[in-house]
Amino acid sequence: MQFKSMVISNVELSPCYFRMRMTAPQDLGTSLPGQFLMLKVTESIDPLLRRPFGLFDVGTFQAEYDETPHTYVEILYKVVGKGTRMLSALHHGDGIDLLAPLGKGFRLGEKGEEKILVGGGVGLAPLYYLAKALVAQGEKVRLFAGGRNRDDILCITEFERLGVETYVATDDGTLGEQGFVTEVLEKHLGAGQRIFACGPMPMLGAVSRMAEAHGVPCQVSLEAYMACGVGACLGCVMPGANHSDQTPDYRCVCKDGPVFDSFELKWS
Amino acid sequence: MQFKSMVISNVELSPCYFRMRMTAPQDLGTSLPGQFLMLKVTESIDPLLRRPFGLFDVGTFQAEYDETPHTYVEILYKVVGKGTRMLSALHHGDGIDLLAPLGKGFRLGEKGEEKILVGGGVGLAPLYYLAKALVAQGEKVRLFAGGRNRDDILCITEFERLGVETYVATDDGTLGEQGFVTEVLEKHLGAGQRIFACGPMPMLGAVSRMAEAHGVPCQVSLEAYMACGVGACLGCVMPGANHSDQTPDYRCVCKDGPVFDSFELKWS
Amino acid sequence: MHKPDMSVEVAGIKMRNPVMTASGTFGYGAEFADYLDLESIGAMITKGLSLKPKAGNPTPRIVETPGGMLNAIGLQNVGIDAFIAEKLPYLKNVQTPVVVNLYGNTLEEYGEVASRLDGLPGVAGIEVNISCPNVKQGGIVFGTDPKAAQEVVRLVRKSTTKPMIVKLSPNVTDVVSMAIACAEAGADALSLINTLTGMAIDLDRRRPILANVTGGLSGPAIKPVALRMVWQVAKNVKLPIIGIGGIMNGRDALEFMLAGATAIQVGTASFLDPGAAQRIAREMEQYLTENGIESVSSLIGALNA
Amino acid sequence: MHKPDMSVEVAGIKMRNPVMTASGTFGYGAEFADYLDLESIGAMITKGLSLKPKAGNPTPRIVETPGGMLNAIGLQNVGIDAFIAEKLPYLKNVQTPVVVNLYGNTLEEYGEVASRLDGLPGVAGIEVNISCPNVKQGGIVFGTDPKAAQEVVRLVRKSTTKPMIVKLSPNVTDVVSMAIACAEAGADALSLINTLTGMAIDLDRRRPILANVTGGLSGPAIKPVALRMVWQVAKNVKLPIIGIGGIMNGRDALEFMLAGATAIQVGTASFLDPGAAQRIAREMEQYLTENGIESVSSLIGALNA
Ligand SMILES: Cc1cc2nc3c(=O)[nH]c(=O)nc-3n(C[C@H](O)[C@H](O)[C@H](O)COP(=O)(O)OP(=O)(O)OC[C@H]3O[C@@H](n4cnc5c(N)ncnc54)[C@H](O)[C@@H]3O)c2cc1C
Ligand SMILES: Cc1cc2nc3c(=O)[nH]c(=O)nc-3n(C[C@H](O)[C@H](O)[C@H](O)COP(=O)(O)OP(=O)(O)OC[C@H]3O[C@@H](n4cnc5c(N)ncnc54)[C@H](O)[C@@H]3O)c2cc1C
Ligand SMILES: Cc1cc2nc3c(=O)[nH]c(=O)nc-3n(C[C@H](O)[C@H](O)[C@H](O)COP(=O)(O)O)c2cc1C
Ligand SMILES: Cc1cc2nc3c(=O)[nH]c(=O)nc-3n(C[C@H](O)[C@H](O)[C@H](O)COP(=O)(O)O)c2cc1C
Ligand code: FES
Ligand code: FES
Repeated sequence: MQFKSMVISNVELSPCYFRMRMTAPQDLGTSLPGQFLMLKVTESIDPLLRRPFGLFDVGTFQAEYDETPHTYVEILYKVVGKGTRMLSALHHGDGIDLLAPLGKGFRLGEKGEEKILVGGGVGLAPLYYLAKALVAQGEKVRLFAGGRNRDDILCITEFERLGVETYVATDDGTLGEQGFVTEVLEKHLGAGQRIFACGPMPMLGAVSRMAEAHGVPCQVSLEAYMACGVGACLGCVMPGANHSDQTPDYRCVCKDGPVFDSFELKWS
Repeated sequence: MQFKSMVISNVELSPCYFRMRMTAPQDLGTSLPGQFLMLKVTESIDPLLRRPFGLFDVGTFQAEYDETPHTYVEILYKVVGKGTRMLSALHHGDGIDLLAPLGKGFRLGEKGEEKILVGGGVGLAPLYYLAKALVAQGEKVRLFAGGRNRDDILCITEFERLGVETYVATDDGTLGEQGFVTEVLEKHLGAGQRIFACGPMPMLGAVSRMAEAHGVPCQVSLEAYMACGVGACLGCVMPGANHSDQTPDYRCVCKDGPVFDSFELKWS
Repeated sequence: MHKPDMSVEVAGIKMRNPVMTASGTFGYGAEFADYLDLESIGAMITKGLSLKPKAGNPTPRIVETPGGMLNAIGLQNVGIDAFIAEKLPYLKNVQTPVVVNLYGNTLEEYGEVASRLDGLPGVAGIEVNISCPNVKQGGIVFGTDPKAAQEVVRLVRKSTTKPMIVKLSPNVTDVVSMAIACAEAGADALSLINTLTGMAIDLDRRRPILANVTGGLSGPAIKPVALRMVWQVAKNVKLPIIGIGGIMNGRDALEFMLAGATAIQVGTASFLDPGAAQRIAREMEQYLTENGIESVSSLIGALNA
Repeated sequence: MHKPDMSVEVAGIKMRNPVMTASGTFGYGAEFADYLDLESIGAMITKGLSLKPKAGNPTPRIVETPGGMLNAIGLQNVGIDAFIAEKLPYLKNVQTPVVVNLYGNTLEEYGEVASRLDGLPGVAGIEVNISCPNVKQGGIVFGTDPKAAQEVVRLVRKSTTKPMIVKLSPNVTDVVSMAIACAEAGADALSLINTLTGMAIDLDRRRPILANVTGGLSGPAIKPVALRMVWQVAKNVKLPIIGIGGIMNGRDALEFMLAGATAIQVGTASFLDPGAAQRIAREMEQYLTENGIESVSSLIGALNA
């Protein structure tokens, strides 16, 4: 759905990373982990297109002025360009136009499996809402978080407060183990697990190969340049596993995804 | 000169009319009445061009944190489109890029003449700074202010506090006399006067014809669509008195004006 | 005042208002059903259709530019069989005319797609895309050469009894002669403009951003070019014109009508606001009401220039 | 790291950096002296000059559009005598090459203006505007037809020994064949793009906003079209290219160089920021420094595409 939302808070968590809470209609309460929203940073034509962000959290809060709980959505974002820079300048009370929830979320999988979350950089964002849902379902959850340095590692405490076991790796070793998060992950892979990964494409490719090697089912959440967010423009497609020029098989990240079973996709 | 300024205040005076005060370098203190500034409402490309505004006031203020006086410039503006709408949303502390002072101002004329200011709508804006200068020089000043209705008549008290005698006319008679300000003006025209007029073109044309008929020298301040404000783009020109296609004589409103002797121009 | 008359007719297609959705920006309609009332707009134009399913270009396919966007979708589409089987049934239930945008990878294919659509219930008309700048084998040649365009239009004319709109490319020296050529070859209406060919570069990686290198520019940035072309064509060609290019709101839409358009299409705006087409129709009506204008068709070509 | 080498040379004109100011957007230089150091930029191009003074079009002559602006100045200029008497002496004192943009209202006039400038000290080169879309008698025909362009360029070639840059119009189907035609006729360099023809309408008054009805679109909106054309021409023509169109900052400028430009021109940006040309040169240098690139010329055409 499309709605006008109001910024509740917009806080810098670490250099260039912000967490923003916005009001939302009650219906958003049933959004699935892995779904995303698209927001128009300004009414002006600069920047023109909406910007997509995964749902970092969805919940309710009590306003001062009445008794009924109000719904909020949160995103965790990194300032990388013009749109996110303008976003980071928004304050409590600013209006913003949202489309949400968009896309297909993570399927939570079977009860009793160990749930392995793998997040690279800001790819961590959608995993928090996922972890909450999994924990609420009584699952054992482990998080593997990677980044270039400690500034890229966010909200680990929040995960831990949910009871999630966390593993951290940074390229420069400034937090957790030094190296790729996939190296740490590999040591802990085994039967009875299910992977949920979000992060840069090379990381997702590595995770999905690793998952296949270990016979562990794996869902990945992708990013792509998007215009419409609703499956209409065909701008955001990714080749499916059997795609070739002769037998075209493109999937819309916005509508068929952003979450895919790793075997659905063609990994180059 | 070009400089970064900070909004000090931005107040709505009457529906759609705002008065905005901005910091300025000390040099701006010597700006002439009738000169103008151009401001970039936002760093973004929407709106793209700078917007021109007459100097409503220039002065100094004392900041809390130090002893030296700081210079400010003020504009009085009407919200008419996208740029002015965005301008009206600026707050104390917002940054803004300015070019000022631009153009040629009013020449104050001989001592002892009666100075007649004629302002139509927001054309009043540059006349306040002019009135201050004239009064400081010890001149007798009268102001004729016209508008469609009372909401268009602004800052009359400010003029009166300077000791200016004021006459008001509105099309609908909701303030002052009913009718055109030029009708009121005509009754008071005579020898020994000098006119300074700013407002819509038809009003300026009427005033300049009247001035000519009464043998009263008259300066008019014009508006024109502008891109550069420095005489480079040739976008803002007005035909001079002897202009024809064969003997082209265009004047730049931004550089040769915005103030012209009424006889310099071609009135259609 | 009573409600203004918003209806217009283009090449026999009766519309409740002049707002159509532009091909490639509105999917097959259903994608937007959650965001607006499909029965509030004048007509829907579907994504460009070819005989066979088409993969389109590799990604990235879109990129934002100042006041606009580039796309190089490469005319990905489900092909005519899947369209008839999977998309058309849904559209038939919507009480809004559906215009099918089509193209061929070869001259003959244009004819074949058109014949397949001829007589098909639920298709109010066709829009022939001779102007897509993305596909090397495809539209580009037809869309920038009057003779080649005439060939296509004549062939399609023979292949269909449906109202035929021909969509013009702006990437030409002389859009009027293209328009005249298409008119002579039997077009019932002209729509313009398609996208301007453009390019964007990733400085740090020293690569074009689009996998296809170049793409089609759309959005507010192109509006002045579109308005100019609509005005030029309207002055010189008798056919009804559908104005396209950077229309974001009701005022934009009405400007195109003043310039000579009988109807307009909303493209990129639907990405920024999925309810744009309905909103624009409402804003147009509001403008008419506020200004005491009784019928929107009285504005067509009403520019004093 | 030591400072990167920012110098480039176009058709024998040596510049301290690749930033030139675009014709018609920088007056005769002096207008901007308060806002930047005229000796910090690569070269200055003056307002389009004709034989006789020219009145230009009635007003309004400019209007803002989404991400851009339209102008229909109509080539108002002081004429060659006044230029030599009043403007050139000032420019000669500035240690920055001055390129004179010129046009003719007739074919012969092109030749005459060029001969008058030939041998004139203080004029580093000429830029021939065959592309101005505003003047009915003027550039438009020459700029959109390869044969007509060749005639102009040949004639000017005969009339001058100065470096000759030919400035191309984007309002053509095939900019590459225009470029080839001008190259064959003796151009030393090509600059592109001039403005795209566009139009803006005042809905309430039902009139075109520009007195001239149509005007030339410039600014960020046109950047993708300009980049595409520079890239196409660079691939197909050996001459040095000067990239123009919507350049607002150092990154934009460097993108044009990757696409194949040896130098660039800053136009509309100087209206938004009168110090733009100097700032852009500084930003380019900064980028090189930060990325350890030793010379700006190493980026020319360095796009991987
Ligand atoms: C489904 C999905 C979920 C996402 N979730 C998050 C999140 O939770 N937190 C977060 O920080 N980022 C997330 N991203 C990435 C985020 O959308 C981009 O960082 C953002 O759009 C950049 O905008 P910008 O204007 O700052 O950058 P610019 O580079 O100026 O943007 C230019 C254009 O490129 C697009 N673009 C640039 N980078 C990306 C990217 N990585 N992915 C998609 N489009 C991009 C922009 O949307 C815009 O259209 C997500 C992307 C997708 C597709
Ligand atoms: C020398 C000069 C002094 C001025 N002084 C004042 C003043 O003191 N107070 C005040 O309220 N207004 C003044 N104006 C008019 C003011 O510049 C316009 O109202 C303003 O630019 C409108 O911008 P917008 O974005 O709100 O309107 P839009 O209509 O959205 O603007 C579109 C374009 O048209 C231009 N434009 C629109 N109206 C005018 C106009 N009347 N004059 C010039 N350009 C226009 C804009 O600058 C912009 O480029 C002055 C104009 C000039 C030339
Ligand atoms: C993502 C995208 C896909 C498009 N696909 C098609 C198409 O398949 N066929 C066609 O004729 N035009 C296509 N177009 C062009 C639009 O229909 C329209 O002519 C153009 O976008 C200009 O209008 P706008 O500025 O309102 O977007 C496409 C445009 C976009 C942005
Ligand atoms: C107000 C204005 C006047 C111009 N006058 C000329 C001119 O006299 N001769 C010319 O060759 N180009 C002229 N141009 C075109 C510019 O030199 C440049 O090619 C165009 O504006 C695109 O660059 P930009 O997007 O950086 O502005 C003019 C442009 C503008 C905006
Ligand atoms: S973003 Fe338009 S189809 Fe996915
Ligand atoms: S605004 Fe550019 S010359 Fe006056």
